[in-house]
Order: sequence, then C-alpha cells, then structure tokens
Amino acid sequence: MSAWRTSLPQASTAAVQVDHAFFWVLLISGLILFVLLVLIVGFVIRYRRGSPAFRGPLPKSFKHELEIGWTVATTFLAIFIFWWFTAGNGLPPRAAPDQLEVHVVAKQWMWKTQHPDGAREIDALHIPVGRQVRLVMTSQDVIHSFYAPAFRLKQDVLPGRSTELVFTPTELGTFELFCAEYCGTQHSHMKGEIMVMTPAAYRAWLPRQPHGDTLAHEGEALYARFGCGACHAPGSQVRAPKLGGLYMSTVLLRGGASVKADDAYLRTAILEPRDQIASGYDPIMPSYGGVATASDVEALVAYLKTLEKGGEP
Amino acid sequence: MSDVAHPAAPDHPATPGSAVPPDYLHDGHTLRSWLFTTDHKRIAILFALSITLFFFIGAIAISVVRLELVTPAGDLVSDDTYNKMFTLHGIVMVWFFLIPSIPATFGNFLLPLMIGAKDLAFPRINVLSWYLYVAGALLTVVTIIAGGVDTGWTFYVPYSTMFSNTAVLTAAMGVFVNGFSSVLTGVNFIATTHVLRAPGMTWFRLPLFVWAMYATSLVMVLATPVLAMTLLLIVVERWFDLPVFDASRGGDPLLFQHLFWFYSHPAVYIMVLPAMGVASELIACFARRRLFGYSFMVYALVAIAVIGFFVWGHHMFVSGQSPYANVVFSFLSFMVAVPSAIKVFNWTATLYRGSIGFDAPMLYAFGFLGLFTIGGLTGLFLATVPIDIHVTDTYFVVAHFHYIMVGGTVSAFFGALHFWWPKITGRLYPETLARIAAVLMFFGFNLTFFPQFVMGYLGMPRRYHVYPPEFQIYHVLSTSGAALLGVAYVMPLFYLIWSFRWGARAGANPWRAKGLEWQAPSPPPRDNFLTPPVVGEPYDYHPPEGPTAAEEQVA
Amino acid sequence: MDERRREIWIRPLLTWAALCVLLAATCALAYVPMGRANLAVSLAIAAAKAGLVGVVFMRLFENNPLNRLAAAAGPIWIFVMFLLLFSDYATR
Amino acid sequence: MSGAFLKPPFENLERQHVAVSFGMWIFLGSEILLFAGLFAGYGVYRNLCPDGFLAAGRETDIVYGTINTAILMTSSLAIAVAGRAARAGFGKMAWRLLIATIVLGLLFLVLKGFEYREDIEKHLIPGAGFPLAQKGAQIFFTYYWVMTGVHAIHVTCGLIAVGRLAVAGRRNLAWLAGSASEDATALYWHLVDVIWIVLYPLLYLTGRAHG
Repeated sequence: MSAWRTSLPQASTAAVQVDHAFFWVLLISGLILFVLLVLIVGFVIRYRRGSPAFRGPLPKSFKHELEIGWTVATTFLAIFIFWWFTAGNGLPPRAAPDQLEVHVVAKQWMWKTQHPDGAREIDALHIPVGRQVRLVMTSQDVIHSFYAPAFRLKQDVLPGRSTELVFTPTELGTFELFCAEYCGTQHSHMKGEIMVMTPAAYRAWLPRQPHGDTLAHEGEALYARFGCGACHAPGSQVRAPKLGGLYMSTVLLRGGASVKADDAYLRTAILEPRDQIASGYDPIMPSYGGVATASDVEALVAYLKTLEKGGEP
Repeated sequence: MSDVAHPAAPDHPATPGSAVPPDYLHDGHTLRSWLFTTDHKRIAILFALSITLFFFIGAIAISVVRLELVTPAGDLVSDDTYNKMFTLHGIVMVWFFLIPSIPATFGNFLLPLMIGAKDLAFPRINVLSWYLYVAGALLTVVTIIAGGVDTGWTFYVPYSTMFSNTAVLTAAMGVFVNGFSSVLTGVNFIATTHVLRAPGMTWFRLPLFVWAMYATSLVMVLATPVLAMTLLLIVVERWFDLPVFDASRGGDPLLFQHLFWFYSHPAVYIMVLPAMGVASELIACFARRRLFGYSFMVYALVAIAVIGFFVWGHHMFVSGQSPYANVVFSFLSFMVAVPSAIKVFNWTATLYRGSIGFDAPMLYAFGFLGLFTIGGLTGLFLATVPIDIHVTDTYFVVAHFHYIMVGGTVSAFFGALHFWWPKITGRLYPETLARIAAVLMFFGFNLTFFPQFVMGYLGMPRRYHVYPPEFQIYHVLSTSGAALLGVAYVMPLFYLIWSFRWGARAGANPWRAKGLEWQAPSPPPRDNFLTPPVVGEPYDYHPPEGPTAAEEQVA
Repeated sequence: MDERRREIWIRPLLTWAALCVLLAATCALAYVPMGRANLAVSLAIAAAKAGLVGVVFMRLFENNPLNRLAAAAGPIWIFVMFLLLFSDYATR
Repeated sequence: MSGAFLKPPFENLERQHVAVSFGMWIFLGSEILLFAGLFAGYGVYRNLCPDGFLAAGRETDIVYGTINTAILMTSSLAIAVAGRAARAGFGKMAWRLLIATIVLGLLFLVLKGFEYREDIEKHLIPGAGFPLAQKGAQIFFTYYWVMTGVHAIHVTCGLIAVGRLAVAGRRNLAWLAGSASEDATALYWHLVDVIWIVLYPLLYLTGRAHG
C-alpha cells in the first residue's frame, strides 16, 4: 500500500480561503456535536431506567424560553455562517490587469488546453505562479467538471456554453486535475496535471511547446477555410455585417433592440446566426453549428476579438 | 396517571357473545387474498417484501463497487460494469427502497391505526399504488436484464439523452411509473389524516409519526410529478430525437438539473421526515417521557417539508448556475438547517428526567440521532458556497448524504421494524441478538462512511473506478465497514423470520406505549380495533403537571 | 322549463357565456401589438378563465375550505418554482 | 338508500363525499405540478430564445386551437350542469349531459387529430426539414407536441372516467346523485379544461401580434 494522503497543498489564494472557512465551520459544528453528545450521554447515564435520579415535571421556565431561545440562536448562527463565508466569497473575483487567459476544451475523456500564444497541451496545464489565471472552458460533448483539489477549485464545463474559473496559483509544483462530473465510461481516467512554474520558467517553457498557432491565428485560418470572407469581406457582393471593431461594440438588432457584442454574442452569431439578426441585414447566414467544433468556435471568437475597426480581414 | 405498567392485554379480548374476527394475517390464506387485498396492513406487508428484495439488489450492486475500490486499479470489474453498478445501486436504493421504505410499509400499516381508523381513505387506490410500484420495479428488472444503465441515478443530460448507449429508456420509465405510486400513496395519506381521525383525535394530539407522514405526503404529491415530467422529457429527447435539453439545438442542460433537483432535493425529505417521525415515537416511549416541545416538533416538520422545496439550487453551485442564484440558494439552505436543529435539540431534551430503557429500538433511535446530527452538521459545509465548490462531487458529499439517508433513514427503519414487529406479527424478536445488530450497524456505518468525509476533503472525486493510490487506506476502511454493515443488515433478516414462527407471543402492548395502535390486538384484525380506541393526550408517559406520589413524599 | 331546472342552468350558463367572451377577447387581443405585454395579457385572461371554472364549475367556494387549500397549493408551488428558477436565468 | 354507495372504511356518506372530493383536489394539485414541469421549461426557453418562440407560435393553427378551446369549455359546462342536475334529482337530464360531455370530448380529440395531420404536413416536427431557422423554434414545437400530447392523454383518461359514469348511471340513475364518483370525475374533467385554457395562449396566441 503506497503513501497515505493526510493533507492537501494550499496552492492558490482560494485554497487558503476555503480552508479557513472549513476550519471555522468544522469548529462550530464540532462544538455543537460535542455539546449534544455530552448532553445525550449525560442524560443516558443519569436517567437510565432504575437510577435514583429525580424525575419530576419540567420547571415551568424550561419550556418556552428554552425553545424560543435555541430557535433564535440557531437562526442567528445560520445567518452568521452564511454571511461570513458565502455572502462575501460566493461571487467570482475581479479581473486583474495582467490576467492570463487559457482556453480549455473538455471532451470524453481528455482535457485540451491552449495558451494565448498558441501553445497547446493535452491533459496538462502549465501556469506561472502568482499571476491571475482565467480559464475559459467549454465541452465538446457531455458535461465535465474541472476539479483541481489543491486549488480548491471546481467548475462544470458545459457543451454549447463557456464557463470560467479565475484563480491565482501561489505555490510551485505539480498538482492534480480531475474530471468531477460523471461523464461516461472512462470518467475516472479523465485526469491531468497542473504545473505551476516560476514566471521565468513559464516564459522559457512556452516556445518549446508543440506550438500550434495562437488561438487568434488559428481562428484566422478557420475564417479562410470556412469562407467567411465571401460575405463578410468589405468588397463582397453579399451584404453582411462588417466584423472589424465589432467586439464589445453595440449592435442594433432587427426590431429595435440592441445588444453588446461580447463573447457570448459572437459565439451565438456563429452557431445560431438567425437568433439575433443585425438591423439592416437579411437573415441569410447559415448556421455553423454542425460545422465548427467547440474549439473552432473559440478560435474564431478569439480572432474576431483581435480585429480593429477598419482593419477589415 | 403515572408510569404504571398496563396489565398485558390478551391477544384476542373476546367480548362475550360475539365471535372474534381473525387477525389480518389469517384473514384468508390464498395468494388471491393477498394480491387483491384492500387491507392497508396486508398492502404494507406486500410493500415490505418488495422493498426488501430491492434493498438486497441495491446492496449486491454496491458490494461489487466497494470490492472494486479495495485496490486503486480497476482490476475486479471493467469500468463499464463499475458505472452500471453504482448507477443501479443509486436508482434502486433511492426509488425502490428509500422513498417507499418507511411511508409505504410502516406508514401504510400504522397511519390508520394511529388515528383510530379502519383503513386508509381509498383502499383500492392503496393497492393500485403497490401495483404501480411493481410495474416500475419490473421495468427496472428489465433494465438489468437488458445490460443495465450507466448514467448515474441523476440521469444528467446530455449524457443520458445523447451519449450513453445503455438501457436509459427502461430505467427512466421505471422511475416514472414508480412516481405515480408515490403520488397515490401521498394523496391517500393526506386525505386519510384529514377525514378519518377518530373522535377526539385533534390535530395537536396526532402522534408525530402521523405528522411526519403528512409532511412527507405533501412533498410526494407536489414534487414527484415534476420528476415524472422531467423523465418524460428525457424519453422524448432520446427516443423521438426532439430537442429539449440539447445545447447544440438551443437547449440548456442546466434546465434538466433544475427540474431534477426540484424533485430530488425534496425527495431527501421524503426519506428523512418519516425517520424523524419514527425517532420521535421511539425516544418518547423508551425515555418514558412526554415529547419535549410537541408543537415545535410539528411546526419543524412542516417547515422542513416546505422550505425543503426552496433549496434545490445548492446541488448546482458549480454547475454554471448564476453566482447570484448560488447566494440565494445558499441562504435558503442555511434556513432549512434551523428546523432540523430544533428537532435534534427537542429529542435530546426529551431524555432529560426520563427513565431510559435500552431495548433494541431505542438503540437504533440513538444511532439515528447521532448519525442524523453528523449528516445535518456536514450539510452546513455544503451550504457554504466556497466549501461546497471544493467538496461537491467528491466523497465528502457521498458521506454526507449517506449519513442522512442510510445513517438516518435506514437506522430509523430498523428501529421501527423492531418496535412495531410485535404489532405486525404478534411475536417478540430475540432482544440480545437485536441489540448486537443495532450496535454493529452503528459501528459498521461509521467505519464505512466516516473515512469518506476525510478522503472527500482531500480531493477524492466520486464515481471513480480507478483512483490515486494515496486514497487506498480510506477505501479499504470503508469497504471493511461495509462488510460489517452487511452483517448487521442480514442478521435481522434471520432472527426476525425465526421469531415470526417461534418467537414469544407479544400481547397487545409489550412496550407499554401510548399510541392508539397499541390498543388494537397484535396482530390487528381486518378492521383494526375490537372496541373503539380511547383517545388521550399524545405521549402521555409522564404527568404534565403536578408531582407524582413519590415526589409528594419527598416534599 | 320549470323553476328548478332554470336554477340549475342559470349560473353555469352565465359563466360559460363569460368564458366565451373572454376567449373572444384574448384571441382578438393577441393580434394587437403590445410587445411583451401580449403574454401578460393573455396569461391574465387565462387565469381569469381558470378562476371562473374553478369557482363556479368546480364549486370551490361551496364545498369545504380544505378543497380551497388543496387548490391553492398548485399555483403557489408553481410561483415558487418560477421565482427560484429565474433567480438563475435572470442573473446569469 | 345511502348504504348502497357507502364504501369501507367510511361510516357515513357525507364524510365519504368530503374525502373523495378532497382526495381528488389533492390529486389535481399533483397534476398541476406535472404540467408545471412543462411550463417551467417553456418559460425558460421563451426567455432564452424569444424570437424563435414568437416565430414558431405563429405556425400553430389558431382556428383549431380556438374551436377546441370553445369545445372543451362547453363540455365543462355540460358536466358542471350534469352534477347539479343529478343532485337535484333530474337523473335523466344528468345522464344526457354526461353523454354530451363525452361527445364534445371526442370531438376535441378528433379535431386535435386533424390538426396534428396538418402539422405533420407542414413538417412542424423538430428535426430535418423543419421550416423555421430561428434558435428555439424547434424547442417550441417539442413543447407543443409534448404539452398537447400529455393533455390529450388526460382527455382520454377523462373520457374513460366520464364513460364509466355514463354506463353506471344508465343502469341506475339515482347512483349518479348518490355516488361520490360523479363529483370526482367532474373535477378531473374541469382540470383538463383548465389546463387547456392555460395551454391555449402559450401555444396558439404566441407571436400573433408580431411579424
């Protein structure tokens, strides 16, 4: 039998918070359990059948004061724990300026990650220590869950949608990555490693990777392969919306509504083009739902985000 | 009236000049007289036999799982078999054992007796409810024969609708059909409690077991249909290929989870509320004490049933649900902890100044109390969003819900079985063996599930066929605990069957308990009572006011 | 038609007439562009119709109060379900 | 006469009536939650894909929908009056009204069948060849088929229950007035009507004012 795990590294800022919360809730519930055990065992011994203990009626004050007392106390304690650990920490952290955005695609049964400069990995993720990381994750098939116990992080990865995890690694080393949402036959084989490196080592590591392309470059290639330019290029015969500077601009929709062209909008526009039709254009674009894979869509979106106004493709 | 033993009533107190009706066990001996019965007691027995069968099917499935997990490599069974086994365990144990466990057996048997009625309000619907259970159970058996299903008991989409190539349809239909059995039982219980209480049996004189059945029925009636519809939508998507949850066609897989947990969280209360009712009966009887804070206990039961509907989102903190919804559901989950805590405090306070006996049912009740408390307290961890993010979908959650559903409900089920066994069969069980089984069950349970809390916190994900070797020691402990637990479950099977034939005759009220069911003969005849039962204050074990004779002497 | 027969018919028949008027109204209003209010209006009319059927045809206020309790449970639970469901969908 | 209708475990007829109608009301509460599972999905998807739902809503046949609503409302009237007539001692009239209810219910199903045929001819079944491209339009039609299908099953169950009343009532007209079944069956039939009243705006009135 190999080594016996008795502790888990605290490898992120979140890990410290979670362990802190865990400690206090453990202490509070341990105290409650201890008091109850003492009372139950004490009563059991003192009032066992045949013991000489006094067994008269309860004192009058005992009844309602006690009940109302512990009801109120329990309510306050519950609200207190909620306020202390959830109300403040339940919402995701704010984005840091030097945030590192890594794209993660999950599929049965592997993790594919891609760094901003195009470095690709399978079942592995290298990140520099001390820098905030934002994982943008999507699934190609069923629901998976990105679980890194050492970071105390977990987030389900859904098909047709992207979910995010924002965290800051604080410790160097190699840590486990699991899939925590049951995803089929080889669910328990869907594992990986997260390598936290010094920033210098990360910079040195990046170029040595099986360097695919940057996500945006890959998106550019896909743009050409799918023939998007046939309609979207400035000189095209077909009238289609211009894509330069589209990201984060406000798009007027047919019917008068308007929408901000964020990641979700771009993704929907590729997969379900007739869902939100830009004002002044005909709904003629075909859906790329069955054509572009989840990672293709991520690449296309990354490419669209790089296009400046006027800098048309 | 002080705590004086009732003279043991004869089995059949014959009134002069009238023939004594046969007890329900001897009221017809043909198979037909059982299969077409409308007697709530016989239907309870039919349910008891069927859920026992399914309990063992579920137990065999989990034995394979636990044996596989003795080693970190996947060496005993293939991953596919492993997945089918834990799925089978979940589906069978949740829907074909735990949900009907106490309500359909003890609820069926005792509810009319406890309120002084001859039967449930709709006896034919009651037997229909058993047939629906059987139909659902048969579909589950068909599922097993067809090679099993590997979706997990939660049937999460899109795995269940588009990716699994196992018998999802029959499994889902089995649960669907079984749902109607729950609904009909619930309708029957609610109507019976409202209209068939004996004269003098006011709402605040009802035993807490009846209140628990009432609250449970509320959940059954209002939550189960949503599950039925959700499973139907899975069938529609899988079989007819119509888009419902499919993300590639505009659907939202999280909608499935919302609808599923809208039922499945309250379903936890379908399992545990009856156990709370049982514990209340046992603790009051064996502490010889009026239940502390009766009315608070009632309010707490109803509050748990109602608030239990508002907390389903705490199963979805990492699912991609909005973080704002997480905060709302976290708050509501903390709120449902309050009535649960009140119940534990009141049971403890009931022991104060009691006269506590240690018969087997009471040992089971103590087991329930301890295990339910641990299960409930670990619920606080899971309601706290940051902690839940780390421990959800790990063995921590597995341990938590087993503490509630097995530690709580199954302990109470066995407590009830021993407590009412004399009423059901007219015989006494062997006390020493029963105490050994009760103690064994408590220790076996803790050995099985406590290590799971630890390994869950250390990052062991659930539903894993192979796992990092550093967790092996915990799995070995867990499996050895499961073996003990298995012995503790099988023991009663043997000595109870033995006592059914050779046990000592019980008399009407061997525990000197105060519920109306003890005024009927053991076993009761078709119409339950030979003479109309006399309704008094509930749990009148100890005088509420005024000193007893002994205390007067002291003064 | 004697007096007693008329008494049997009169209230249900009036209710039926009201239901028909409401049906015509909801059908006509559906063609009036009101944006999002179209759904609200048509559901409000549906609720009114359901209320009429419940109160008159199903004699909700002639029988015992228990039935009203049971009848209220369904709508209340649906309300809670939507409230909490949209605590997710409205803030996602 | 009351003895004939009294069933165990009840000891008086009034209590039995209370129990049966209350039991039916609880069951109806459960039925409402069954449809709530569908309403929830409909509500969520209508919110997620409003355009698809409005476009798809225009494709259902409002003529069939409206006529069928009127038919079910009328059948509800018939069975409501049948109950009142039975209790007032007009057994024959009550029996005729039950037959009218059955006829109207069957008419509803027949029209629904014609409507389904028309929907199939227009390829309004989600999948290949579905005419609308907007996101969510197919999901609308999934809900259309499931909602109307589950409702049609309820109509069928209701027809069987009313048919049972009519058969039993034909032999013994007094039975209609005395038995608690009449009340319970009528309640069930009214619920089927109420559900349709809610389905009607969701499936037939959606999107009519747009486009």
